[in-house]
Amino acid sequence: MEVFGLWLAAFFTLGIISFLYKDNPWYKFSEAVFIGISAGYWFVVSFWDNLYAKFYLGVTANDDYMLFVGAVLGAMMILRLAPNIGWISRWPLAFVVGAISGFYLMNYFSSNVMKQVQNSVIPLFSADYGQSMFTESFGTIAGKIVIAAGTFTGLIYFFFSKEHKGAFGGAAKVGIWVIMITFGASFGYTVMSRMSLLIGRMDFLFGQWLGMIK
Amino acid sequence: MDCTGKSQKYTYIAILTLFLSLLLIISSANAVNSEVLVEDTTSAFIPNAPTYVTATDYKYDRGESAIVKWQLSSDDNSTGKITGYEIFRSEADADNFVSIGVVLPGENSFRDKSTENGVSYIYGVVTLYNGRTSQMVLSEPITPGTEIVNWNLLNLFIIGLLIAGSVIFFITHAKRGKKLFIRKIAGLEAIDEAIGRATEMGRPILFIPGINDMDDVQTIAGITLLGRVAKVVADYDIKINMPVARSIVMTVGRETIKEAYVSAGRPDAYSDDMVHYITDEQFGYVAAVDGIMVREKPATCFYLGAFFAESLILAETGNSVGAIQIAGTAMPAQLPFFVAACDYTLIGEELFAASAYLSNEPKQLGSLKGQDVGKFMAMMAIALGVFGATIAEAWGGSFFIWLDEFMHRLFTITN
Amino acid sequence: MKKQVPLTITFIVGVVLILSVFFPPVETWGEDFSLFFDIIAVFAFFLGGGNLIRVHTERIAKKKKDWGFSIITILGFLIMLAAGLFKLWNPGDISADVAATGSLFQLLYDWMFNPLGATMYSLLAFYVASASYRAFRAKNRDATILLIAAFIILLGRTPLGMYATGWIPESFSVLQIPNLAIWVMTSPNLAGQRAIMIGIALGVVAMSLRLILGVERTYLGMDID
Amino acid sequence: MNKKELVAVIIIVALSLIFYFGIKQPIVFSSTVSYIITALIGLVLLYIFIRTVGGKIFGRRTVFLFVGIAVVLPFFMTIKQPIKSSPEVKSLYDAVLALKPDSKVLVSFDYDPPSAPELQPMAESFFMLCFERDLKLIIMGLWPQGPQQAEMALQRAFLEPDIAAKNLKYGVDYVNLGFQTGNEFVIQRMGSSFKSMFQTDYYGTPYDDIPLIRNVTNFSNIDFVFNLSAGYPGTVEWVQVAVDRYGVKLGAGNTAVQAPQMYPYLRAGQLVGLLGGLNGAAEFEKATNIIGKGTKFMVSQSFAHVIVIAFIIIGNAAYFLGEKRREENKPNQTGMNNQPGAN
Repeated sequence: MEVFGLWLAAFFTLGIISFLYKDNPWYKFSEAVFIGISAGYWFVVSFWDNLYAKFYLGVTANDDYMLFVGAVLGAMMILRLAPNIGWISRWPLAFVVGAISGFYLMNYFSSNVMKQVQNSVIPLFSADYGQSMFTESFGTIAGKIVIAAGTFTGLIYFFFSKEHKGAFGGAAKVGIWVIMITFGASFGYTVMSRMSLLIGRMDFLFGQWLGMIK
Repeated sequence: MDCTGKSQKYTYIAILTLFLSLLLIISSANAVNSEVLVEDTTSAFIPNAPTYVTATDYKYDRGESAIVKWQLSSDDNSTGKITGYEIFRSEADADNFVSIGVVLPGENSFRDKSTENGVSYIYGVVTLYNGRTSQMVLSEPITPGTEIVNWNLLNLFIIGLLIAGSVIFFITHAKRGKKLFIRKIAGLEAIDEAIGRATEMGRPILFIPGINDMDDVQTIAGITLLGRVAKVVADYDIKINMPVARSIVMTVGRETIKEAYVSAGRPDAYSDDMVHYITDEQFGYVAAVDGIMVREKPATCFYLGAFFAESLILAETGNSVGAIQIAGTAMPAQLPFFVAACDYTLIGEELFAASAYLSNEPKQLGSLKGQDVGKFMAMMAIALGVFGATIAEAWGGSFFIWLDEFMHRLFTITN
Repeated sequence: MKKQVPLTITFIVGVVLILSVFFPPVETWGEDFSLFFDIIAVFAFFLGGGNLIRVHTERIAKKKKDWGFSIITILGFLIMLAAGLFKLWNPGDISADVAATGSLFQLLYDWMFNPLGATMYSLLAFYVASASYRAFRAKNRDATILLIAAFIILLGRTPLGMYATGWIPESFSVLQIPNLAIWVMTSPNLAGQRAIMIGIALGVVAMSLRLILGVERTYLGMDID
Repeated sequence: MNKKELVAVIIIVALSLIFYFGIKQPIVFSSTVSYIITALIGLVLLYIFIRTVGGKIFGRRTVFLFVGIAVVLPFFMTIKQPIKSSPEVKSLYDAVLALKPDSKVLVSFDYDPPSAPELQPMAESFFMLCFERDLKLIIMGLWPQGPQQAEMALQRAFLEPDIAAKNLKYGVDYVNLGFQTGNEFVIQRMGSSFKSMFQTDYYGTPYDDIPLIRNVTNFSNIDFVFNLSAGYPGTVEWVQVAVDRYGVKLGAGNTAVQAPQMYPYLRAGQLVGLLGGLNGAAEFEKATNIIGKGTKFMVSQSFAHVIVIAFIIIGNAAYFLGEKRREENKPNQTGMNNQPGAN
C-alpha cells in the first residue's frame, strides 16, 4: 500500500511541475483534484474543530449557552440565500467587523507601537543605560545611529499631511531608502526559503521515491 | 485642496502642549505610588532562612495573581552559599504546601499567576542550598481579589485616548467643511489610469482581495477599495472577475459590486458570477487564479489585501500576460515582491489610507490626519528619548536622565 | 432597520472590546467574541461549499471548456467530505479522531493534499529565479538599493560570501560579507521593519476607528447614503 | 491531449520506471566529478550571460530547467561546506544549555508540510538536544498538521542510539497535546490554564492522567518555550501574548521569509534566540554537532543562491547594456519612485 501512495504522490508532484512547461491536461487534472480535496479538507477541519469541538462540546460539556449567539449569527449569515430577507446577513457581518476592529486596534497598538517605540529609546554611544561610552565596536554604534535615524525617517516617509518637499522631502527620501534595504533583506531571505522548498520536493522525488540519494 | 498653513500649525502646537501637560500629570502620579520598601535589615534570627515574607494581591487583575516578597537571607551573599529560593503555596485552611516556583539567589520577589479569585492563600519561602532547604517562613493569609480598573495601563489609555481623540477631532473638524491637505500617493493616482486601460483594450479586470477572511483588517481595506473600483466598473460596463478564497468575502464582495451597479442605475448588468469562491486552500486558490489569468488575459490586476507566499506567483504570471498590476498589502514579507514585480504598490499603511484618500470625503481624510498625529507622537518620543538617553550618558544631567527614564516608562506596558 | 442596526452592532461590539482591555473583569471578552467568529465562519462555509458545487455542476451541465475536470473537483470535494464528516473507511467509528492513522482522510491528506500543496509552494523557487532574470530591474535608485541589499543577504548566507571577502582584515570585520549581512539584518532592516510596523499599527487604529464610528461602511454593501 | 503531450508523458513514465527499478543503491559523485559538474554549471551561466547581453532573452522554461538541474545535481555531490554560526543561533543553543535537567520545555509546531523542508530539520535537532539534556518536552500545535510533524520529528530523534538507550516514556518524558484551533486566543487562554485548552492529548488521554503535565497549570510552570513558525498564527502571536503578557522565555525557528520580521523582537529581548531558514537549521546542527538534513541540503542551497545572484546580474547587465537604450520612453514606471508631484 505504501508504494502505491508514494507513486500517487509522485504523480501529483510531477503533474503540478508540468505547469512550468505549459498548461496541460496532467496539470489541469492535478489542479482539479487539489481544489476539490483542499476545499473538502478545510471544510472538515472547520466542522470538527469549530462546529463540533467549540460549539457542540462548548454547549453540552461546559454549558456555555452564550455560544448560541454565535450559532444564531451564523444562521443569519446563511439567510443571505433567502431572496427577500437576504439583508439580515449584514448583522453577523457587522458583529465580525466590530469585534475584529476593537480587538485588532488594541492588540496592534500595544505590541507594534508602544513596544517598538519603547525599544527605540536607547543611548546611542553606550551599550545601555549606565554603561560607559564608546565601549562597543564601531559596527554596533553605527548600527544604533542607523536604527534611530532609520525609524525616524521611515515614519516621515509615511507622513500624509506634508508634501515631500525640501528638508522634509529629503528625510522622506532617506526613509524610503531604509525601507528599501528592509525589502531587499526580506527578498534575500525569501529566495532562500523558496529554494529550500524546492530542495525538499526534489529530495522527495529523487530520495524517497526513486531512492537515488544517500 | 490646500489647508491654510496657519491653522494647521496651531493644531500641532495645541496637540504638543496637550501631549506634554498630560505627560507631566502621569509622571507625577507614577512617582507617588512607586513603593520604596524601607526595611531595617536586622540580622535574621534563623541564620539562613529568608525573613519578612509578605504576600500581596497583584493590583489590577482578575484575582488570578499575587506577589510574594521576602527579605534576602543573610547567607545570600557573594559566597554563593545558597542556590536559590523556593516558594510554596497552600490554601489558608488546608495545610498542603505545593511548590509553585524556584528563583535564583539575589531575587526577592515572585509573581504567582495561578491563584483563584476569592480563595485565601498562605505562602511560604525557603532558601535552597544544594538540595537541602532551610526552615519555611510563612506569610499572612491573603485573598487575591479582582480590581475593576487596571491602572497599570494608564499610559496606554492616555496615549490611546490622544490618538483616537485626534482622529475624532479631525473627522469633526473636517465635517465643518475645513479643507484637509493629504499628499499625493502614486499608487492611488494610477487606479483610474489602470481601469481606463481595461476599457480601451476591452479586456476584463481581475480583483484579488487577498486570501484572508473578513477577520483581517487588510481584507476589509481591500473590499473598501473594491467599492471604489466597482463604481467605475459599473459606469463603463467593464467585465470584472473576482475569484475569492473565503466564503464570507464572497458574500461581501457580491454585496459591494451589486451596490455599485445599483447606484450606477444598471442593476440588471450585475451577476453573482462576477464573484466566485474557489477554495480555502492557499495554493489551490493560486493554481486556479493562475489558470484564469493565462486563459482570460486580464488588462488590469488588483491585489489588495493580506497575501502570503502566493504574492510572487500572481505578480509574475500577471507580468507574463502583460497586465498593469496595482498591489497593496501590509504583509512586510510580501512587499518586496510586489514592489519589484508590480507597476504600483501601496506599502503597508498606504493600503489603509487608500480608501479614505480615494473617497475624498473630509470625514475619511480626517482619520488620516489622526494617524499622522500618532506618527508625530511616536517620532517625538523616539527623538526626545534617544536625545535624552544619549545626553544622560554623556553628561548625566538629571533632567536628561529623567527624560530618558520617563520616555521608557511612558511606553512600557506592565501586565 | 437595514442600515442602522448593523452600524450600531459594529459600534457597540467595537467599543466594548476596546475598553475590555482596561477592565480586568471583562478582560476575556476578546477571547469569547473570537469564539463567535469561528462558529460564524463554519456556517459561511456552507455558502462557500455550496457555491463551489453550483459553479462546477453548472460548468458540467453547460459542457463549458474543461468540464471534465469539474467532475473531478466535485468528486474530490465529496470524497473528502465523506471521509472527514462521516469518517467513512476510518478504522475507528464515528467518535474516532478524524485524522486517525490509516483513515482514508489521512491517506488522502498524505498522498494527495500534502504533495500537491508542497509542490505548488515549491514552484515559487522557479518563479523567483525567472523573476530575477526577467522582472527585477534596477530601474531607479530605490530598486537598486533593494537589489544591493538582497545581494548582500544572499551572498552573506552562503559559503561563497566567506571565500570572496575572507581576506578583509579583522579590524574591519564588519565589512566581511557574512558579518555585513548580519549587520544589515540587525540595523537598517530593523529600522525599516519598525517604521513599517508602527505605520501599519496606526493605519489599523485609524481604519478600525473609521469602521467602528460607521464612517467607513462599504463592507456592508451600502455607499454613503 | 495532442501527440506531443502523449509522447512526453510516455517518456516521463518510462524514465521513472527505469530509475525506480534500475538503480538500487544511491548515486554518489566523487569530489573530482563534483567539481567538474560545478564548472559545467558555471560555463552554462556564462553562456546565458553572453547571449542575454547579446539581446537574446531566454524564455521562462529555459530558466526553469536550469534551476531544476542546478538544484538536483548537488544532491549527489561530495563538497565540504564551512558553516558560520551567527549570534542568534548561538544564543538559542546557550539558552537550552542553561536549562537544568528535568526542566519543562513547551514546543509549539505552527507549520504545515510545505514549510517542512526548512523547519523539520530544526525540530529534529532541537528534540535531540533536549533529550540529550534530559529536558521534559510538552508538544502542541496551532496549525492542524503541526502535531503530525512533531510525531515524525520524535521518530527521527529516537533513531539516535544514545537517545533510544534512554528509553524515554510517553507521558513521563514527553507528551504531545495535539492541535487546538483559535490561533492567538489559545495562547491567551493557556496563560490562565493549559487544561482549558487541551482537555485531552493527541491520543485522547485526559489531561490529568498524564504524569508529566498533571501539575502544570500555565506558563509559570514552564521553563522555556520553543516555537516553530511558518506564518500566522506563529512567533509574532507567541511574542505578543506569551512573552508580552505572561513573560515566558521564548526561542523561535522561522522560515527564511519570516526571519527578517523577527529581528526587532530579538533585539528587544522578547526572543532569546532565532533560527532563520535552512541556513539557521544547518548552523544549529553544527552547534549541536548532529549531521542532519539541514547540513545535507546546504550544498544545493548554496548553488541555488549563486544562480539567483547570477540571474539578477545577467538580467540587469542586459538591461543596462541593451534594453535601457531601446526603451528610454516606456511609460511604465514602478511605484517605488514616488516623485513628489505638485498637488
